[in-house]
Amino acid sequence: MTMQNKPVTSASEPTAFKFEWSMISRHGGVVALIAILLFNILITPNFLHPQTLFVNISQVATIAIVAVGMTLVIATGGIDLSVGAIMALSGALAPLIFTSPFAEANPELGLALSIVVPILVALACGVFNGALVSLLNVQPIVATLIFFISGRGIALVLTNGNLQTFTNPAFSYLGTGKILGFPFQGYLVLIIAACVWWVMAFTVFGRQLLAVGGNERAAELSGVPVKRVKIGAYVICAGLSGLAGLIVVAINSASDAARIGNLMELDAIAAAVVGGTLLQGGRAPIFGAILGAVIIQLVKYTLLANGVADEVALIAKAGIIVLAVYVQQARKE
Amino acid sequence: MQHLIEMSGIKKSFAGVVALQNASLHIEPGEVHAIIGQNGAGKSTLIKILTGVYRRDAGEVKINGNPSTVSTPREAQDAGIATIYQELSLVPLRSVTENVMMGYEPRTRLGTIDWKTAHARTREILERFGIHIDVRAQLGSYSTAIQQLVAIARAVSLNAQLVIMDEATSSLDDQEIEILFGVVRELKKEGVAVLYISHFLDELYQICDRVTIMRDGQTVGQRVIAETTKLGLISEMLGRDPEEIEAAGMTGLGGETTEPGRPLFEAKDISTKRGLKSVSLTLREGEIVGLGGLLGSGRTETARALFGMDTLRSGGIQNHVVGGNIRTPAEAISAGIGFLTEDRKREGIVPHMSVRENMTLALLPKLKKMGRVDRKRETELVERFITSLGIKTSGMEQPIRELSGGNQQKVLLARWLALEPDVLILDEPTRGVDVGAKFEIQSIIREYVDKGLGVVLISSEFEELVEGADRIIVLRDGYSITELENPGITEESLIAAIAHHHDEGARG
Amino acid sequence: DTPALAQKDSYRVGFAQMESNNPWRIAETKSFHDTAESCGWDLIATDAAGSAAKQVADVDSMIAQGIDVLFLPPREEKPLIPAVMKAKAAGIPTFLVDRSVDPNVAQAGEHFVAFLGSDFIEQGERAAEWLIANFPEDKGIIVELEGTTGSSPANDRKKGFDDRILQDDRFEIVASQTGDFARDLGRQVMETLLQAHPDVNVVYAHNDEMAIGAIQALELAGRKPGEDITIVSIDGTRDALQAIIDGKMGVTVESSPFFGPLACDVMKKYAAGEEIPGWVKVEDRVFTLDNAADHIDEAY
Amino acid sequence: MLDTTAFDLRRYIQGNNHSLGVWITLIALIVFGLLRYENFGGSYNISSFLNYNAMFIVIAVGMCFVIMTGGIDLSVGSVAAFTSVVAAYLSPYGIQVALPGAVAAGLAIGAINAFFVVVMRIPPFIATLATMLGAKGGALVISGAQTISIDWSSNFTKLGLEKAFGILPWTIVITALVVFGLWVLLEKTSLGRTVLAIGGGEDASIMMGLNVTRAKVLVYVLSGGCAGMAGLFLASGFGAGQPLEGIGWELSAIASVVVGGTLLTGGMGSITATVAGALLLGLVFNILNFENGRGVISLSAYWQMVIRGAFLFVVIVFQSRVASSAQKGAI
Ligand SMILES: Nc1ncnc2c1ncn2[C@@H]1O[C@H](COP(=O)(O)OP(=O)(O)OP(=O)(O)O)[C@@H](O)[C@H]1O
Ligand SMILES: Nc1ncnc2c1ncn2[C@@H]1O[C@H](COP(=O)(O)OP(=O)(O)OP(=O)(O)O)[C@@H](O)[C@H]1O
Ligand SMILES: [Mg+2]
Ligand SMILES: [Mg+2]
Repeated sequence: MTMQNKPVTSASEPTAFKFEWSMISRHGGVVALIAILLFNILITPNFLHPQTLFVNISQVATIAIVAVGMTLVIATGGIDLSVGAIMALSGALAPLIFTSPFAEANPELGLALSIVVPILVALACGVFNGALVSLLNVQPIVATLIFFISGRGIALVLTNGNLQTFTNPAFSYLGTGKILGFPFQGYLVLIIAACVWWVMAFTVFGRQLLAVGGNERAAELSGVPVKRVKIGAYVICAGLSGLAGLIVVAINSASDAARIGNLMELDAIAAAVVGGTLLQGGRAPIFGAILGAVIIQLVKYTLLANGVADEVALIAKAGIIVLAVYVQQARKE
Repeated sequence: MQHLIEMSGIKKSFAGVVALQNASLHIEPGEVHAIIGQNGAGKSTLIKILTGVYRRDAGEVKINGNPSTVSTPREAQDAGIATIYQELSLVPLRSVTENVMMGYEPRTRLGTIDWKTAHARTREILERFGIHIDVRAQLGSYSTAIQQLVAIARAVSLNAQLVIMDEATSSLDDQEIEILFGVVRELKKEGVAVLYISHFLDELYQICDRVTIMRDGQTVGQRVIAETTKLGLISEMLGRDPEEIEAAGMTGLGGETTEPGRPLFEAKDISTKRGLKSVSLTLREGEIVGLGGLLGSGRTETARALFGMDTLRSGGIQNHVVGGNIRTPAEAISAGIGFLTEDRKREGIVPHMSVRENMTLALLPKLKKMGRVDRKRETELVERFITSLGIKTSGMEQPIRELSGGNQQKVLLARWLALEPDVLILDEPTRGVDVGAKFEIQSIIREYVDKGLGVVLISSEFEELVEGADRIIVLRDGYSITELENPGITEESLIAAIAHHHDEGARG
Repeated sequence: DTPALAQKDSYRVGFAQMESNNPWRIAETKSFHDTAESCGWDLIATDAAGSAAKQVADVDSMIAQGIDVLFLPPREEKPLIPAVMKAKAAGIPTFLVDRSVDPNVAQAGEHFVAFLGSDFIEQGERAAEWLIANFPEDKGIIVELEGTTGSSPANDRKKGFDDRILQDDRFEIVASQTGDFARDLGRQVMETLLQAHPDVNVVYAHNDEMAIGAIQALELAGRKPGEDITIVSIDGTRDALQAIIDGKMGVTVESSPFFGPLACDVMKKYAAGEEIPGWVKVEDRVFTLDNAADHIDEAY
Repeated sequence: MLDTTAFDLRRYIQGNNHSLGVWITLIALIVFGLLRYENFGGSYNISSFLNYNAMFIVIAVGMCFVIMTGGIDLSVGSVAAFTSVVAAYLSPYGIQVALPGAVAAGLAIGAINAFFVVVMRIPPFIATLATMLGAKGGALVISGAQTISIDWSSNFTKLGLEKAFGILPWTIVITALVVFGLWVLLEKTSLGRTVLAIGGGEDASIMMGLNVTRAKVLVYVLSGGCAGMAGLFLASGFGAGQPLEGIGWELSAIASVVVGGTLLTGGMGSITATVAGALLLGLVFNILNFENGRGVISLSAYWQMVIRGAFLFVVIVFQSRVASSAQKGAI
């Protein structure tokens, strides 16, 4: 419909064509998901095997968790490029802590610390990002670019650039544990999504966050603590990234600060947007973000499992992102 | 005679909501034509269809007798239609010159922009409106009124056959309006037609030839203005009996001057970085204090300072309701102060959010129940205000951006009334509001004032100020220069007070 | 006719590392730093963060600072040629380390002194040869985990292995996908490919990190690496040797990062006027169950 | 009454101080380098520094145009990689073919971006993210995942490796011309003004009758063309078509633009300050290399990352302070 449309953004143009589209576009994400599933069932060998579900759940978890945080940041009208670096930082810290002599002496306390401390550090990074954005008025892309560059550097300095490998079954449960046959991370994602959704739908904080994204000045003049709300969004996003970093390390039984969370920011942003988040802010479809993450994961899986060469896969992925967002766009007005 | 513009049978709906169902409009060359109608009647939508911002669902548009091919604002301009849209369509970040000249910049021989000529020409155009400003400065650094004048100047400078002004006078005070009317008369003399949309019926009698009346998306009449009465226009516009309306009176702000109660706050010699020099002002329970003055005299600045948006440089505000000073809007709100901004679009509404969410935005801390929003109380409250303020909406979940300007204003007013504040600062509360709704809004304010609310009222409409305010503080150039007291203020005396001091200032 | 090098106690030496995002590179840089003092080097080490263009710029800034000798592990064969040419033009002898440049344009003894390193193609071939000799079953279904797409070790290790292994018709490569030389990606790719090709019984990884990731994926899926699946890899890291000792991995072909001492040695000889061969070949060992335990302590 | 003086200095500064910070920092850093390191101001260092950074300058000014409309172009790095491969394939025919060829390839990808953004109305961030992946994949496909040799015998390498009139590398001369041309486009043509207006308010620009579609198409195509030019420099100055290059270039370009005081939300921006921003960010690398050469401390690559981030932090904060000290009033 937009093909021959003139450059009018505020106008909505209900035409016959759009009407037919509305069914599909209202649920663009779901339609895309079903299409990919159908394709896989027909083409990909052994797709209906339970192990496939298992593999996909465990792989999607980190993207999904970060995407939820990213959705909140985007809802305030911001963006967070530092998620990958924060993952690396928290991922580097955990083994440093539980392989330290202190933790070896007190295994339980060590284990607890190795989860709590990295997440606290991640939260602190979020405070830094949020403070830059809200107190110093630095533009979010650039504010988070600072940690994007140096966060990973800090992680590498801490570990001297070394790969840290370890055997610690209790810690690895984060990444490899199973409940009722499904990966532990899968449950974690659902719990996090449900909590954040609840916060956004029912709490004052959620409402204020959306107001800040929708019209910051109006929010401020209505007494919304804009700065605090924004910092809150970055802190949550950073905390979730920290958790995702721990999960990656737990699955691999190794922490490679140079690699953890590489390019995660792009996946997370794409997931959020495919899930219906508007980059201008003011909207936070949490389950949409999960859906977006699942779609992105399935695209990856499909291309890999069918032996599509990496370079061609890149092109295919590009096409699918464009298509998925295009279908989403149609429903916007 | 050939019609300049001929629109008939226009239909338009937005995502199922009907905005226009059978609208028509006929404009003759060189006439000044008005459209009136309640908020949401479809006036702006009709002209946006004419200028190609929206596409019509059905109907016919002819320009000079030929079917119109206009499908973008640019094509409308090329077809000789210059428009000042209701929500100012300017680019605040760019300079005044750019905003006036954009798209029609003078060129040098090399084909590049000739900035010198551009600035000079802009200065010249603005001078016609009595504005002498630095044309290189960012437009956004000037007040809404100046921006509105710049928009008008731009439109007028385009050499059109038809200039459309959608509520162009909403931010202007009498003096500017006079200048504008002068320009309109000049245009008329040059054979340029003007389409004039306004909620100020008095204005229509001064300059318009004919008027088109719209109600609920339909054109319900077209009159020669000289042959109508104000009451007749209103009754046609509202679709109600003339007697009924007459009984209600024209402004709703006036009331008995009651004994003012205890003092709410006292501001002494306050000044801010933004240009406030020395303003003193007290407010007591149950009174309306008006701020009078010309554009840029510092009325909005005073409001900002009282609401904690600008930090005080000197002087102090003593708040008698709560102690302590106010540094942020949030603190002001919790101290019982509300502020209805004059810039609805930029500082008021959160466009994507629903009427409900917009209305309760400031109230959220009070609706909090263990971190959660108390949805039951919220819904009740919103329902109550929608009914009591007569807000025209398809439901409380409708996004506020889909409401007409006047209805948005009512939602914002409800945002503050719901807080049950002690002090309410109203900056142009009835701007862009139709006569019916204006009366309602004014009555509501009066009702709250009678119950003890203290109001600081800023209005460019002297009538509103004179009838409504118990006292008027007259401001000039950031100083409060005199105070008038009701009863006894007339529009003439107010104008005299402002002008007297102004003239004195200009000479001195 | 490469620039001569005077015999001095102390040299200003440039080492333009290409990236530091994997243990191998880190070990290599460390090896140069460790050698610096004993060899009398005043070492300027830069890091190009994976960009060939930046590596050229880094070399430029070293030339501007007036180095005596340049050690350069060129990130890519062709893009680093300008760096070699500029160094020569500035009268600085260059030694290429661990990778070489395009021999059609720049030759040892002409544009640079020598290439110190092993042969990536050969590493792939040796991995294939071990597999051919030691694979017990009749049919080898291979999944190949490639390095970073387009990088020269990935291209060469693939070429060497694929060409050699396909000469034996017991073997078939059913899938070959990039794991970007990283453990995490190696694991994810293996998880996925295992679903699509459950009958796979050989994994060839272009480096040990991906091999370890693959082992984790296999174990998570309930497979027994080392028993029903043979793992073949390249590098010789500590984790890989441990995996070999644990019986999870079959072989890893060494690709040593410890170039510092060799570099010092060759440079000294060159300064003394000795003839240096165009390719100072590093002999890579092959680690299997037979010798892994002996070498694990020296691994990085 | 409405008289606010003809020329108000305060307002003038408000409108123009956005790039003050970057110039101050740039000069400070140059002085620091000159005082601290010998050979820092030597002609070899200056010309090789500019030669390397020419790519980033060209990309950054293209990016600046996109950002001024409120958009963003994440694809520039991949596009440069792609066009470097194109240029390498065309190098046997000489610079007269390779230059237009590479730039045309960049323009074409820019046109794809424009199509996504303007016609399909996909948010720029996502549209160009997709092209970034696509162009990278395309570069790998057409190159067969190999670096592509250039023809050393044609005049192609003159561009990147030889000096114009024996003084400055050709790349720098061309870059200067491109920057000047774009500066004229922005400051002196109504198309340039439209670009700024769009960023300041797209709806308003449409209603003012500006040709918003044309301007938006222009900026994406232009940015693609600039990236194409950078790819050409990459191939000729660094000896090959390199499908793997360009990673992270978009972020440094964005950083250059922002450090130069341009608002990411659009509506305001400066070409010259963007160039200064690009030079500033490049200078950090150069200085870190020289610092390592002093041999007092050897900064590991990791410390360099930390320092670069910290430096960006300082510059951004400084810049935002300078800009806001006069700007505050408008918020
Ligand atoms: N973009 C839009 N999307 C949805 N509904 C709209 C849109 N624009 C206008 N409407 C609806 O169309 C109707 C007519 O609105 P319009 O703005 O034309 O009224 P108006 O007569 O100009 O009112 P006012 O005097 O308040 O400016 C209103 O009910 C409004 O809610
Ligand atoms: N948002 C703003 N940014 C910068 N300067 C402003 C802003 N708003 C107003 N000013 C300036 O402050 C001075 C006082 O303007 P103010 O808006 O208080 O006047 P006012 O009497 O309220 O007029 P109005 O009727 O336009 O509201 C004017 O010089 C004006 O240009
Ligand atoms: Mg209207
Ligand atoms: Mg005002």
